[in-house]
Amino acid sequence: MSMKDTDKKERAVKYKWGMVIDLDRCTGCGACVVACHAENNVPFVGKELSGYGRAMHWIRIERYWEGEYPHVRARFIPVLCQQCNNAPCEPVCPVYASYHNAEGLNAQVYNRCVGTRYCANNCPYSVRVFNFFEPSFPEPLDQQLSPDVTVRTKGVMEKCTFCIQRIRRAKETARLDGRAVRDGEIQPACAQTCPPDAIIFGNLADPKSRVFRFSKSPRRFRLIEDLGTDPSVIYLKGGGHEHVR
Amino acid sequence: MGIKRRKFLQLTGLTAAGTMLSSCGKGTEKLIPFLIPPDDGSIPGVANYFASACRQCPAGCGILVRVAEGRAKKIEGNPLHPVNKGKICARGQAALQDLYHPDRVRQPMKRVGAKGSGEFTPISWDEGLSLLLEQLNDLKKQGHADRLLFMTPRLQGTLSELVWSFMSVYGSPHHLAYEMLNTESYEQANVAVCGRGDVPDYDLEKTQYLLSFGADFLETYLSPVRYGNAFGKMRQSRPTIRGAFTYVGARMSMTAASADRWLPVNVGQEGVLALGMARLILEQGLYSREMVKNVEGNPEVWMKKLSDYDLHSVAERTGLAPEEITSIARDFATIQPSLALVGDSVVFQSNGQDAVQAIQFLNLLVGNVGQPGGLLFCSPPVGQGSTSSFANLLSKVDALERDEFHLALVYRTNPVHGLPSAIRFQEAFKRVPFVVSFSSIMDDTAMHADLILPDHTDLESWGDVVPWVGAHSQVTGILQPVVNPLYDTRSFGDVLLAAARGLDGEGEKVLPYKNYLDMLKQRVQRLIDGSSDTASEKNWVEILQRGGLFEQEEAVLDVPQKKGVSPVPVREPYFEGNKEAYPFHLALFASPVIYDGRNAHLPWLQEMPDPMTTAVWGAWVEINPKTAESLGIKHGDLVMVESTQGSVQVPAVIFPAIRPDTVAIPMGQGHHGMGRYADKVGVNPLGLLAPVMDKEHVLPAWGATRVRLTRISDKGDLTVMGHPEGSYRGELLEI
Amino acid sequence: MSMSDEEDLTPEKVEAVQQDLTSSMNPPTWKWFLLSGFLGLVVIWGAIAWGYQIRMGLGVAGINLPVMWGFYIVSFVFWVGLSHSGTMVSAILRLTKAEWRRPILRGAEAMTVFAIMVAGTFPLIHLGRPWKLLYFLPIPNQRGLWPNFRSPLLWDIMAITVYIIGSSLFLYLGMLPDLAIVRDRSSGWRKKLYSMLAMGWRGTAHEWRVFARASTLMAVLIIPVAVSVHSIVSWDFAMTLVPGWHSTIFAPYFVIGAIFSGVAAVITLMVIIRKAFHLEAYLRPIHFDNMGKILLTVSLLWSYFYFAEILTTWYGHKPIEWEVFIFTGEKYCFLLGLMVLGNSFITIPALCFKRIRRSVPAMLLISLFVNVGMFIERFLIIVPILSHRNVPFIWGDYRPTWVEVSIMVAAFAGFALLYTLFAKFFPIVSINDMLEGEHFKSEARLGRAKLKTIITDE
Amino acid sequence: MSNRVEILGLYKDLETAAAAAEALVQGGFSEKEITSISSGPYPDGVIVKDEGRSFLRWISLAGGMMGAGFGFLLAAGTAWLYPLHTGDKPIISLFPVGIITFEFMMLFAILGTIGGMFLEMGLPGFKNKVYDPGISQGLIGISVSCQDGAQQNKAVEILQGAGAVKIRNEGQP
Repeated sequence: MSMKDTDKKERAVKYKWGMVIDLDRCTGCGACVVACHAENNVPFVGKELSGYGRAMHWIRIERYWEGEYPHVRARFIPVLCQQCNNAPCEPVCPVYASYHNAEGLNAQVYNRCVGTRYCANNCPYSVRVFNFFEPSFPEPLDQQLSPDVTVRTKGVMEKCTFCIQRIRRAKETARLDGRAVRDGEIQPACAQTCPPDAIIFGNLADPKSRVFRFSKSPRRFRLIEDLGTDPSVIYLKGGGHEHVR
Repeated sequence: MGIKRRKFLQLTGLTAAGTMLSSCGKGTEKLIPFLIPPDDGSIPGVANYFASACRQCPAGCGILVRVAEGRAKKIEGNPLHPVNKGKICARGQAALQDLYHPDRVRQPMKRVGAKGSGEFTPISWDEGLSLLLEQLNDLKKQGHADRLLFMTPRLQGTLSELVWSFMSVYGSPHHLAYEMLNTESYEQANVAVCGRGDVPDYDLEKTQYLLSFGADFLETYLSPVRYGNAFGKMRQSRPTIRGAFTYVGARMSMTAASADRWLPVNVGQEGVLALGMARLILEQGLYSREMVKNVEGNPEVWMKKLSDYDLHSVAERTGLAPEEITSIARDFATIQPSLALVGDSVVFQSNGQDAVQAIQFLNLLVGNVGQPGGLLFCSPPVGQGSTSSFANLLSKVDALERDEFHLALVYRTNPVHGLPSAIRFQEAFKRVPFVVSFSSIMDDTAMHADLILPDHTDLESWGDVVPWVGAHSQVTGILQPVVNPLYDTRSFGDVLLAAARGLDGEGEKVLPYKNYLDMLKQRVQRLIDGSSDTASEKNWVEILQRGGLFEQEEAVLDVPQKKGVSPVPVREPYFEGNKEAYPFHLALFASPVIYDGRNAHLPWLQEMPDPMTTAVWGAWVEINPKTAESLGIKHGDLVMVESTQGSVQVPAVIFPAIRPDTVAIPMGQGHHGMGRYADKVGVNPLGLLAPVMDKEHVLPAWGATRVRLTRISDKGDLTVMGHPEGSYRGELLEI
Repeated sequence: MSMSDEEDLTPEKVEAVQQDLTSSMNPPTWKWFLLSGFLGLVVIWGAIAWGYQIRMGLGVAGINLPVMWGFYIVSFVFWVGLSHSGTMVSAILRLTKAEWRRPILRGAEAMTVFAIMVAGTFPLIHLGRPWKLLYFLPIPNQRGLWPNFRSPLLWDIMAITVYIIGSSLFLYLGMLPDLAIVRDRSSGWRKKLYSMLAMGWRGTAHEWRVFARASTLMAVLIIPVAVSVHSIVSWDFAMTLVPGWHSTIFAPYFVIGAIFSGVAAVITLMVIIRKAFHLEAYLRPIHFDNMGKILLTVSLLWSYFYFAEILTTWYGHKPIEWEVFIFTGEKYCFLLGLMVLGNSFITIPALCFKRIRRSVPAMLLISLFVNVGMFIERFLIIVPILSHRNVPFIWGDYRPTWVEVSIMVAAFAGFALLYTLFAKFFPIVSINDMLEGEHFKSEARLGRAKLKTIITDE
Repeated sequence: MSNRVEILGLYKDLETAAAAAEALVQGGFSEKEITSISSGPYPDGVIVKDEGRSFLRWISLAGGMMGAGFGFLLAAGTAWLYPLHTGDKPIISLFPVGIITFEFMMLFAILGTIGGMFLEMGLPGFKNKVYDPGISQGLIGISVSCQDGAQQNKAVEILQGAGAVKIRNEGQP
C-alpha cells in the first residue's frame, strides 16, 4: 500500500477519544496520580505549596464524606480534565493556547500560553494547574523526565492531555501498518496502571469499542452535566448500601 | 487487559543490559547531529521496555520499565505477571525516584563524627570491603563468630539462599528477618485452623460476599495490586452479579471506604463477632455440611462451645446492633461463595490469635476454604524465605543489651525507624560497636552505621522476587538492571559474595559463584529443571524478556486436612493504659501511600494525597468529630498524643469514619535521615506503642495501646488537598 | 480673586484668573520635590516587586488553585472603574451644558487618563509570562496565529486601548487653547514644548467654532466607549460559567459601579486640588453640592443593582450559587458590611442633606468611604466567588502577599505621581472653559433684583 | 495670495473690539476677511461672523465607517484565515466580531474627529502668523486680511481709529 493510500485511510478513520471511569471499581488508591506524574513530567511542589493550592496533579482523587458516624460513607471520584466538547476553557483564551483538536481533545499549547489563567477560572472542574514557579527536579531526578513530553516553564497553564504522546505514538504505528488504531491499543498512564481497571479509554466514535459500550451503561453520568460542557469523560455510578442484596 | 501490549516484548535481548546503556553521561550541552547510532542500539526518541520485578513491598509484582536514551522513564505493570496482571500501584510507580533520588549514598562511606551524627566521609570500595572483612575476620579469629547479627527483611530466592549460606559459613545463627508488619501471627493461626502454615491467597475475583475484618487488601495488605484488580472484577465483571463487601473495623480505611457497609466494631472484639456469627450460622443450620464432614466436626459440640456467644452478648461486646449481626451472618452464609479476610488491626491485638482462628473458623464453617471464591491454600511458593518470630526479635534485643553482638549488618531494613521503641531495640542497637549498612539511601539506621556499603537500587540490580501471595506455584520475578548504575554502588549480593571469599575459611567452597548474577542464573536453572547448570543463554534471555518464571498451575484447591477443628473462645483483649487516664484506643495503620515508611523518601508519594484524609507530606491523628468537639480540637490543630510510653505532637484530622473511642495515626513518617523528602517530615508514632503481647503465643499486640489527647495550639502544620468543608459537600457535584 | 465680582472681563481680571489657575505650574517648592520623590520611590518599590515576581514566577503572589485571580485583577477593575467618570462625567456635563461643570472638567479628564493607564498595567502584571505580551497583538507572525477574538480578554485589550487613546485625545482637545495660553506665559524650553503642543493655536473665531464642534462631537463619541469598556470588563467575569459571575446584570452593574467610584474619586480629587492649589474661589460649595447629587443618584442606582443581583440569587437558591453567597457572608462578613455601609447605608442618607453636600470635609469623607466600599466590592466579586467554585473538593482560600500589596500601593503612588506631574506642567483647571463661562455671563434686571444669567448659543 | 497681508489690532475689551470689526465692515472689508483672535470663545456674531461650512461630522462618520470595516475584517477575517475551534463557538462568532467592530468604529471615529478638527482649523501651523502674546492676557485682536499698499493703510487706519492698543503686521516679530 502506498503512503498516500495509508494517509487517506488514516484520515478516513474518525477518532473521538473518550474515557469511562467506573466508580464502582475505583478504590481511591492513587496509583493513577503517581503514574501521571511519571508519564507527563508533572513536578512535585512540596508541603508548603501543596497546602496553598499549588499542587500540580493532573488527576486527583476527590474524596467526599456523606452522612455521620456510624452511617458515614466516603466516596472517591477521580477528576481529571474532562476534555469537554463544549469546553468553557477554550474560547476565553486570548492567544489560542487552549483549543479543540479534531479528535475531541482539549489541547493546551504550552508555548503559546501567556498565563492569563482565564481558562483555569472558567474550568468548572478546576482541573487546570498553573506553574506558579519554575518546576524543580533536583538532580538526578531530572533524568527521569520523559523525552516525549515538554517540561513546562513557569507562568504556563497545564492539564491532563489524555496522554496525547501515547495517542500520537499509536497513531503513527497504525499509520505505518496501514490500519486504524485498535481498540485498547492506547492507554493513558492512569488507565494502564489502575489496579482495579476502573478506567477505560478509547474511541467514542467507534460503536464497537469498549469505551463506547461502557459509555452507554445505565450507571452513566457526567460531572456537572447541567452546565452543558459535554465532557468526554463518563463516570459510572458507584454502589452504596442500596446495592446490597 | 485484553489486548496484547504492543511490542513490549520487543524488549531487546538483554544479556548484558547493564553494560549496554552508556548514554547516561553528562555534558551534553551541545547539539550534535545524529549521524552514527550509538553502539548500544538505543535510538533517541525510541524507548525500550525492560521487564523486571518490583520490590517496593513484599507483594512482588512484575513490572516493565520504559527506558529511553539510557534512562528509566516510566514503570508499568507486566501484563504477563500472574500476580499483578499489568497493573501497578503508586508505590511501584514511584520506584523510579528511588533510582534517581538526589540524596542517594553515592559511594562507600565511613563514619567520622560521633555515632548517629550522620557525619561520614567517602571511601573507596577497596577500603570499604577491607574494613568489612577486617571486622568479620577479627570476630571470627577471636572465636566470636556468633557475635555477628544480620538484619534483613524476609528474604526471597537467591538472596535468601545467599544470606543463609553466608551466615552458616561464617558461623553465626543470628539472622534476624523481622519487620513490624510480620505475617507470623497469620501463619500460626492458619496452622491451628487449617493445618497450613502459609499465607493463603484470597479468591476475591470470584467471591460474591466479601467480609473483611480489618484487612486493608486494597492498600497495604499482602498484595494490594492483585487484590485491587480482583476487587474490580468482583464488583463489575460479572453480568448480573455485583459482589457485596462488608468491612468490620474501628477505623474506615481506604479499603473500608469501598465497602457497601462499614461496621465500626469495638476494638479487639472482631473475633467475638466472628464467633457470634458462627453461632448464628450454626443455629440456623446454614453451615456447609460437606465441610463439617471433611474436618470431622460436630456442630452440636461447636454450638456448646459457643454458648457464651449468643446474639445479645455479642452485640453488647462488639457494640453493633443485633440486626446488623444477624444480617451479615445470614448474608455471609447464604451468598456463596463468600469470603472472610482478617487483617493487621485484628491480628495485632492481645487476643489476635483467637480472633484469626475465629475468623478462619467462620470461613471453614460456610465452606470457604479451598473453594473458588474463597480461601486458597496452594502449593507453597518456592524460595519464599522465612520470617523470624517475635520471640526471636525479643531475644535478640536481650542479647544486644547484654552486649553479645559486636558486629551488625543491616540490609534493606530500617529497624531504627520501623520498630516500636517500647521493645527497647533502638537503645540496645546503639551498643553494637560496629554497624554496617547496605542501604542505598541514608536512612535512620544507616545514620547509626559505622560503614555504609551502598547497594544498587532495584532498577540497577539483578535479583529475583518471589511474590508473597498469588503465586500458585513457581513464580519468580527476575530483576534486571535497566540502566547503568548511576553511582559507585555495588550490588549487595556481590559484596556479600566478595566478603564470603575474603573470609578465612570455606566461604569460597560454599559460595563458589563468580558473581551474584552467576548465582542467580544457576538458581533459575535449578528452578527450571533441577539441574545445577547455569541457565542457557537462550533460556535466560527469554526469561528476562518475560520478566521471570511464570509457570502457573491451575490453582490447587486444597481442602483443609486438619481434623477435629473446633472454635476456640476469644479472650478479652488487654489494653495498656487505664480507661480514665487514657480514654482512646490508638490504631496505627500502615500508610496506603508509604506503607511502613520504606517509601517515605519518594517525593511523588509524599505529594500523593492520603486517600482518606487527603493529607500530604506528614503524619496526622484521626479523631471522630464528636470526640474532637468534646476536646475542643479543630481540623489542623496541633495535638499531643500521649500513652504510657511516650508522646508525639501531631496535627489533628477530623475524621468522620472512626469510632469515637479510637484515634488513628499512620505509620511511616518521622524519619531522621532518609533524604531530604523524608527527613523530619511528620512524626513516627511507634514510640507510643506499649509492649503488649499475646503472652500465650508470644506475639506482639501493636493495637493494644491506649492514649489521651491534649490540644496544644492551632498550628498543626497540616496539609490536606481536600477542602475541609468542601469535602462534605459532594452533593453540589450531584455525584 | 473671586469669580463672583460683577465687573466686565478686563485684561487685568483675565490675568488674575490665569494667575490663579496656573498657580499649580509655579516653580516647584521643596515640598513638591519631597512629595514626588516619595511617590517615585514607592513606584520604584512596586517595580522592584514586579521584577521579583517576573524572576521568581507568579507564585510570589497569593493566587492559587482555585483563586487564580487576586489583587491584580481587583485593582484592574477598580482602576478601570475610577477611570470611568472622568471622561464620562465631563462628557455628560458638557453635553448638558451644566454651567457648574467648568472647574471640574480638566481634573476629571486627567484622572481618567491616568487611572486607565494604571489600570492597563495590571493585566500585564498579572500575566504568567508578561514577556510574551506580543502574542496578544494582531501582528502577522511566523507562528501563523492570531489572537483569539472570541476571548473577552481580547475585547478588553481593544476596548482599553480605544479608551486610553480616546480619553487622552479628549483631555488634549480640551487643553488645546490652554496650551496656547501657557505657551504665551512661559519661556525657554517650556515655551518650545507648549508651542509644539499648542500646534499654532491662535484663537481665531474660526478655530473657536471648530473647537466647540469637535468638543461636542468627542463628548458624544466618548460616552459609548466608556460604557463599552466597563461592560467588557464585566464580561470578563460574566462570560464564564463561574457561579456568581455568570449573570446578565453584570454589565450595567459594573458600569454603574464604575461611575459610582469614579464620581467619588472626582470629589476626592476636587478636595485635594482645591486645598493644594488654593482654588477655593473656583471650586465652591455649589460644585460639591452638585457632585453630591450625582453621587447620590449613582449610589441609589448601585444599591438597586446590588439588590436585584442578590435577590435573584437568594430567590433562585441554586445550590452552588447559594453556597458562594453564604460563604461570602460568613467569611467576609466584615468587608461585606463595610461595603454596604460605604456604598449605600451611609452615603444615601448623608447625601440627602444639602449641608452635608456643601461641606467639603464631609464630602471628602463620603467619597473616600465610597471608594473603599467599591474596592471591597471588586474584591468580593473576585476572591470569594473563585474560592468556592463548582468542585467543593478544591475550594480554597486567598491571602495576598507583600508583592501584591506593594504593587497595589505603587499603583496608587504612580497615579498620584502622574497627577502631580500633570498639575505641574499643565493647568489643572480649564482656563478657557472658565473664561468662556465668564464671557457668557451677564446680568439682567428682574423687578428689583439683579440676576445672573448665562448666554447660550441657541 | 502672496501679496496679501494680515493686520492685527489689539483691543482692551469686547466693546471696542466689536466696534473695530464693525468699522472694518463699514470700511469695505468683507466678513470673510475679518476675524477675531481671543483667548476665550465668543458666540458667533458677537465680534465677527464665521460663515464657513463644517465637514467635521462627516469626517467622523467616515472614520467610524472605516473603523467598523477594519474591525470587522480584523476579527472575522483573521478568525476565518486561521480556523481554530474553541469550545462550541463558531469560527466567525457574531457577538465577538460585533464587539471588536464597535470598538474600532469608535476609535476611528474619534481619530477622525480630532484629525478633522485640525484639518478644518488649518492646524498645526507653526509659521509665524500674526499674533500677539497680549491676547493670552485678555486683549482681543481683530485681524484683517488685505492687499498690500492702499488697502493695508486703510485697515491700519480703521483699526487705529477704533482705539487699538497696538497694531501688528504679519511677519513682524
